[in-house]
Amino acid sequence: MHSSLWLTALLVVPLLGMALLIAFRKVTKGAYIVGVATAAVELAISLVVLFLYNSGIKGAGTFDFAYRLIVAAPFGLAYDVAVSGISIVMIVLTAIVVVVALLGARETKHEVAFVCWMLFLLMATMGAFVSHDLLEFFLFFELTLVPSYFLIAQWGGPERARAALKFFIYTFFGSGFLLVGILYLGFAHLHQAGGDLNFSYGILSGTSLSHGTEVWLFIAFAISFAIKSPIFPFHTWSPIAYAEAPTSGSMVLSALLAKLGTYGLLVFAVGLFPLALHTIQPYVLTLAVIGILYGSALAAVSKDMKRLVAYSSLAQVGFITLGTVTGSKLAMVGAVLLMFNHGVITAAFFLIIGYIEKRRGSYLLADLKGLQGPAPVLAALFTVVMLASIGLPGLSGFISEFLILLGTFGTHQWWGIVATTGVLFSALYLLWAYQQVFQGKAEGPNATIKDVSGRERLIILPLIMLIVGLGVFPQPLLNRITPSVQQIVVHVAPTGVSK
Amino acid sequence: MSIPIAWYLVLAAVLFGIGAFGLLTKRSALIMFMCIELMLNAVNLTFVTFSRSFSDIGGQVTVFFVMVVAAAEVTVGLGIVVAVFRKRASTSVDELTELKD
Amino acid sequence: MIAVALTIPDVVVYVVAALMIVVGALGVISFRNPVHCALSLIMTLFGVAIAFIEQEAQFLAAVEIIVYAGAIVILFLFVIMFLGVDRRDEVRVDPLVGQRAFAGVGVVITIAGIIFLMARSHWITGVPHVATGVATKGNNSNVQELGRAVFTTYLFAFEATAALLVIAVVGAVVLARRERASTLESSDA
Amino acid sequence: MHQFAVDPLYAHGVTLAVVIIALARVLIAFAALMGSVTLMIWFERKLISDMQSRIGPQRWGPFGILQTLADGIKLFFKEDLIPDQADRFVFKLAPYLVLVPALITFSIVPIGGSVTVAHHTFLLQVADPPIGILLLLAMSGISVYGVILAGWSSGSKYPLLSSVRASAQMISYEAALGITVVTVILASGSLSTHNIVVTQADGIWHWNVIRLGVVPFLIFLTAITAELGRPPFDVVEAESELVGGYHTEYSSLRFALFFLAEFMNTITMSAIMVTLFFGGPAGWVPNIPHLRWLFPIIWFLLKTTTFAACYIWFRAALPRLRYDQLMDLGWKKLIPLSLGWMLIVAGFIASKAWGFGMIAALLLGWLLLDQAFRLGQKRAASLDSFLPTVGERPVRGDLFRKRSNGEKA
Amino acid sequence: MKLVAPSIHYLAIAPELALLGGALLLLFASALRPSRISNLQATVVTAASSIAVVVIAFFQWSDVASHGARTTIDHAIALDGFSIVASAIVGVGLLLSTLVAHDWAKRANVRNGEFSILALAASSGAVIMAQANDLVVIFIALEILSIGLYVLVAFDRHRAASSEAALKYFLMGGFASAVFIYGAALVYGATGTTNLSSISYFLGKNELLRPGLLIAGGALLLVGFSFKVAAAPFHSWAPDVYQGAPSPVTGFMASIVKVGAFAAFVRVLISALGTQQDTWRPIFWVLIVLTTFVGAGLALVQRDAKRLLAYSSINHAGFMLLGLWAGTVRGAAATLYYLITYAPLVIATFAIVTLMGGPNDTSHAVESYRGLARRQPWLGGAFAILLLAQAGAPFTTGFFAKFSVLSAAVDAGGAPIAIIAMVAASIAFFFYLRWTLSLYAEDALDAPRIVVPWPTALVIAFGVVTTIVFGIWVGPFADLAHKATLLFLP
Repeated sequence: MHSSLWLTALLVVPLLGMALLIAFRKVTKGAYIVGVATAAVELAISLVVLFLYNSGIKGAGTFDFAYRLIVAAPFGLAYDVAVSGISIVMIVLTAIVVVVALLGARETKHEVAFVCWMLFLLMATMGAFVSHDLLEFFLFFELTLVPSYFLIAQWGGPERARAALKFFIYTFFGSGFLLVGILYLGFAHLHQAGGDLNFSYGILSGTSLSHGTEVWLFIAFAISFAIKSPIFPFHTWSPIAYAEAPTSGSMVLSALLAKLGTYGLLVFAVGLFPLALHTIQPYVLTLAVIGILYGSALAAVSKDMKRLVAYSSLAQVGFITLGTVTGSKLAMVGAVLLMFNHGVITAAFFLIIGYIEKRRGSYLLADLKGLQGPAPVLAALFTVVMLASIGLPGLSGFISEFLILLGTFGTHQWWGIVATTGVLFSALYLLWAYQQVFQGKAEGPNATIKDVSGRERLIILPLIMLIVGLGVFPQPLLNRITPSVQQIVVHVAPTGVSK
Repeated sequence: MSIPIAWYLVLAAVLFGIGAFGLLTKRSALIMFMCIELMLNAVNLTFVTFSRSFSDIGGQVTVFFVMVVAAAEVTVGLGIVVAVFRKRASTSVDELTELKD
Repeated sequence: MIAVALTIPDVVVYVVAALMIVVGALGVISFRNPVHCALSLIMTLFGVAIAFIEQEAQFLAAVEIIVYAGAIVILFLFVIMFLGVDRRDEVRVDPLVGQRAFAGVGVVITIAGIIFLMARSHWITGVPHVATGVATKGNNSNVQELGRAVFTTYLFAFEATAALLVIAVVGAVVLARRERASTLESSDA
Repeated sequence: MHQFAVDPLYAHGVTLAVVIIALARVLIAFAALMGSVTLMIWFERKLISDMQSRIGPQRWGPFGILQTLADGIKLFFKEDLIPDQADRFVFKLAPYLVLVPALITFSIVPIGGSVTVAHHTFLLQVADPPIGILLLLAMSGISVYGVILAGWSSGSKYPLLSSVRASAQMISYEAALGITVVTVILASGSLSTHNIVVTQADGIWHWNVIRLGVVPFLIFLTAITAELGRPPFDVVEAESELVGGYHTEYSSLRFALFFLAEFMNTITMSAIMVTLFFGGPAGWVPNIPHLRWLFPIIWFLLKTTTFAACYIWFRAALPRLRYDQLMDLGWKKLIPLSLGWMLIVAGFIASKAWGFGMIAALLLGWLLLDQAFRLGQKRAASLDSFLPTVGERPVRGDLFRKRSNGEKA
Repeated sequence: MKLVAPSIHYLAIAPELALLGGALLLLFASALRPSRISNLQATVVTAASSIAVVVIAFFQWSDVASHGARTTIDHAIALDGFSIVASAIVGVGLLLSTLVAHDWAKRANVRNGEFSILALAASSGAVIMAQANDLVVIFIALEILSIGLYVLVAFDRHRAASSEAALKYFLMGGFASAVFIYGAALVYGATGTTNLSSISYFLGKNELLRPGLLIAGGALLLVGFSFKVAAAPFHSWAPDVYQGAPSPVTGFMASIVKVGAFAAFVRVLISALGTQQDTWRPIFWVLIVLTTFVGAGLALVQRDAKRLLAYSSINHAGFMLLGLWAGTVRGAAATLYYLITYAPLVIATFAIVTLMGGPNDTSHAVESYRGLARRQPWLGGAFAILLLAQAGAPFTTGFFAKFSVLSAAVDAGGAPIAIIAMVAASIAFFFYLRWTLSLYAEDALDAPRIVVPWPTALVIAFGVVTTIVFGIWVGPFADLAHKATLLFLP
């Protein structure tokens, strides 16, 4: 067991960064430096946590760094942090993405405020991932909305107001269900066990509920997470939000906030109501598969790159969902891994789109042509990321999708078969997009664009390294993920075919 | 025991209803105000009726308080009417339209 | 409920009181001239006073006339005449519900509902109550019992009316006083 | 404490005889009242002309005593005019609203002691309701309506002004009146007029006027005069300001009714005053068989006539108050005074110590109040500027600008 | 005839005595001082009285903690944890409001004396409502509170809107009072008493086979209360009145009325009519749905800041009703917690609105807030935080207020209504966010600077700090509300 101070530090460091920012808001470039520095420190801490996690205990899936402090007994509110193998991965992802976003997608307009909101978002997301208490998780989960809203609404594109509204209303609407579900669960436990109101994950997972109740609660949780993820058919906010958000906003939305949804689905919905899964499974699986196909189809016809990535994210989230609810351990591990990988890939995607947008002032497919001539490195970067997203063996996307499909075939063959076609689709639309944007003869402004600068290369380098590295050697992550997933799978026993 | 209490209760209810109807439909502040008095009188009648059938003085005491409240309300209410009228007198607008959606 | 032998005088008194009350109330809401409304209101008040006397609440009947007819309606008339609203445009406000019919139906349903509910519970379900312990006695003057209740069971309410009256008086003064310039403007003769 | 009795008439159930007696009481009382009104009018005219060194009515009857009758007949045959602008219904209603309360109020006045006729003993008073004297307050409240409505319904300016004055005046004085009545009730321990009289029966020292200190009586006298709208509080019908006041537009019989009601009220209020403060029919009764019942009546009549004369005297002697003086007197003097006196009386009834404590407290209170009134007056006088128009806010800058412009000019 | 006066526990009525004492002191002083009392003096007296209320609350608390809850003056008023906390909130609310009003009076060149007197007396009405254990006392207290407010609403005689608002408020308030007391009359007929403890006793002892009268009476009481707390569909007065009233009064009204009315509401429903829960719950269900949605929905389309906040307060009222719907100890505690946190929040919000209104208290367009946070980062930032707290953003007291009522509702088996309320909250959240965003707009940088006098600054700071600090350190208030309700009169 390690000290929970590490996790607390994860929450405090961004706040300190914000305080510093506000204190030195007059200093030129201060915001940028402080922001990046804070995020870097955060990344460092998260890496420390990653390496310390259950160190010395081989293959342990238990929670580490646990600490619980009751804040308000009547509300059952507690500061309760702990990380599992699943959340540790997400924490690292969060830190990485935010560092890259701050570095690579800098907003010079009101930079202090921008960096503040980014750090705030970092804090909120971290908080959600380190929470070991449902209520606390919800608090942070909700809290992410506020900075995201402001990021979209203030630094977004021309339609930012509508995008922000749509994003906000949808997700907040969903979280209502989550809150009520959490409360219901908490009170169900209270009425069973007596004592004080308690929303601790560990304690609530021991609540025995009737099957019907579990199903309803699962649905309530799932709706909320589905909206956040977004899973078809709750995705309608996402294309416009991704498209209108600033580059960094899109990165954070798709790489982090979406993962909050899938993470919640896995850990809270499936983890707490394993028995309901049995009933719900077919529907969710179907939705996931529809999401994969639908996302791919829409990605194929989308007219701008951001929407394209947004729809491809929908498809990817479909995969994650598929892996999450099959009940197979392999698929679940794959799902968690895909969460990480998709986060990295999609962040890289948006970063590249950001580079293009910065040069061309547009990310419409129609405006772009033949970029590989003037900007070969850019094209190469895009290619790597694209191939990872398609699932080329040797790159990170492959191993995770492979695990998911493998697991799914074991338990739900037909869904697996249909989902597999999604992989083909993704190859189709991504290559098509590559063709449109990078190939052909560059004319007009397209012909004169500059290639990525050294600094920009440096910024995207970690992401590329991760894509390549994890494609080859995913073991460090898998070692941590697998035991924790095992803990969940145990409960899903009736249908779970643990392989 | 003379008149059944039901008669009085129905009478009071009807009076209350007439008052409420007037308050909801009349457009003159003063008459709306009188309608409030009608309603309060219906209440008084109800209290007295129950008080009689319980042989409990409490209901009558309450009526007493209701009257005090009515008097206080009238004092302030008419003050407000006068204040409004002072503002409005010069403009001869027959509707209060300052506050609208 | 026990069948009650009604005496003719009682019924006559009741009918007279009821007619006065209802006709007066209808007058209040149907006359256009506020003075006529006020007169109708007085008729209702007298009807209520008669009903009070019929129910052995003579003291309240007197207070009803003194307070309502003697002070409240006079104030109304005073304001009506003071402002001249009977001859000129009225002080108006938007009614709560624009539609007359809607309000009518709503009120009728509500009142019918209340009467129905009362009838269903046979008009009264409470029991002579022990908390006050003071009961009206025969047809004697009940002023003493009233006074006793005011100073025992209802002492706090009684004292609270003091606050009520103070605030009403201060309020009326604040509202009615003419605007005066404060020190700054007063130098500007 | 005295044993309070209800009217013995109804003690043995209601029979035909009882009903007849009750009716007879009503008829006789009101007939007598009507008759005395004609006398009262004559009395007033005669007395006032004496005071003013005039002769007064003399043509009809001995000493002109039938003059009122003649005037009445004349008015009766005059044309009944209703102004075009008048609100006809209210215009016709108003005179009765003045008259009826006067009659009703009289019904609670005990004229004499108890009398036995045909084995039925009864009180010489039309009714002795348990709420007794509250009826006075109620009716004095109602009688205002006649005045207000008469003025308003005439559809004419001066009567309307008179109405507004009347309503304000009567409300103002009703408070003091009511509080004084409460003082009397405190001393008597009953609302019933009969009982109030009974408690004063044991000689002149028990009369309320003495027992309560003279102050409540004086307040009552003042307040009741104002309620009546008689001089010196007759701003309601101040001829020099309002033509004829509320009844300017009335003529013929309706005018006569107002006239009648005013004098009837005067008599009734004199009688009430006697009842409340001067022991009503109490007085020395010689032991003459079969006629013992007569003396209380005589005492009562004597006392009442004295007060009636008093009113006439006021009219001759006192100048009319200005309206603001009238309001001042009502609100700033009579109400605090009556309230304070009531508390003192209550204090003494509770215990002597309370009483003296109350006096001390009230003295202090009076000093403070007086100081407050003075300050208020001073402030009102020193405020030389009012806001220019209603509804516009004077902004500091504006005022300065205005002034500087003025200076330039 | 011997009259035995009821025993009086003076500590129980000390808060209202302090408030009324302050009012009388000002009244006498203004009559007896040669020069009028200055605004400062009036404010100091008001502040002292309100602080006294809070201090008294501490003594009362220790008294109740050691001797238990009780009633006094022939059961007319109750001294229990709930009433103590409620009156302490009133004290704090009055203190904050009077500071805001002080600056406003100075700016608008208004004499503060009567304002303070009326505010003190109205607050005493709210305190009595919180303590009242008898329908008649509630009625009278309600009137004390309302009459004070009618006049306060009409206080700004420079604006026609002010007196218009007062007239509307008065007519609706009078209607509400009449309905309320008619309900009390019917309850009296149904139970033979108006005393809440006795009603509870009666209903506990007797199963009413024909509860029609009680239902009718209870329903009317409910309607009366709904008017006072501005629950839809009885809310129609609120926007007009909020808009027309002088801004400091609006803040005062939004906090104090809610405290008084809800405290009495809780006592009537849970203490007296607790046995009839099955009857009134469905009505509440409808009421809550309407209130939360009307509040949230209509606020979206408002152009006037005060109107918007009026609808927002309607929305909040819907949430407070949710705690009542639960009708449990947890529900009462939740409503109390909501009131504790809402009062400083809303007063601070209106403090800023007052400042923004300018010297004439007229510029209240939502538009005029554009770019506020850019022009004046501290003021704008504070307002942003307050708005977010009203919206119920996590880690503000606003969130836990909503959380507490929702949890109470869920606890009492009301998951559906909780979800519905959350949907309304999401709509509400949006308009707060939109407003907050407009504070950071860049196209309105040339508006005049708002001067923030220090008393108002203090109020705003208090509001912001309590919102944030107790939004993170949730324990104290949550425990307080919980304990207070456990000390509720049985």
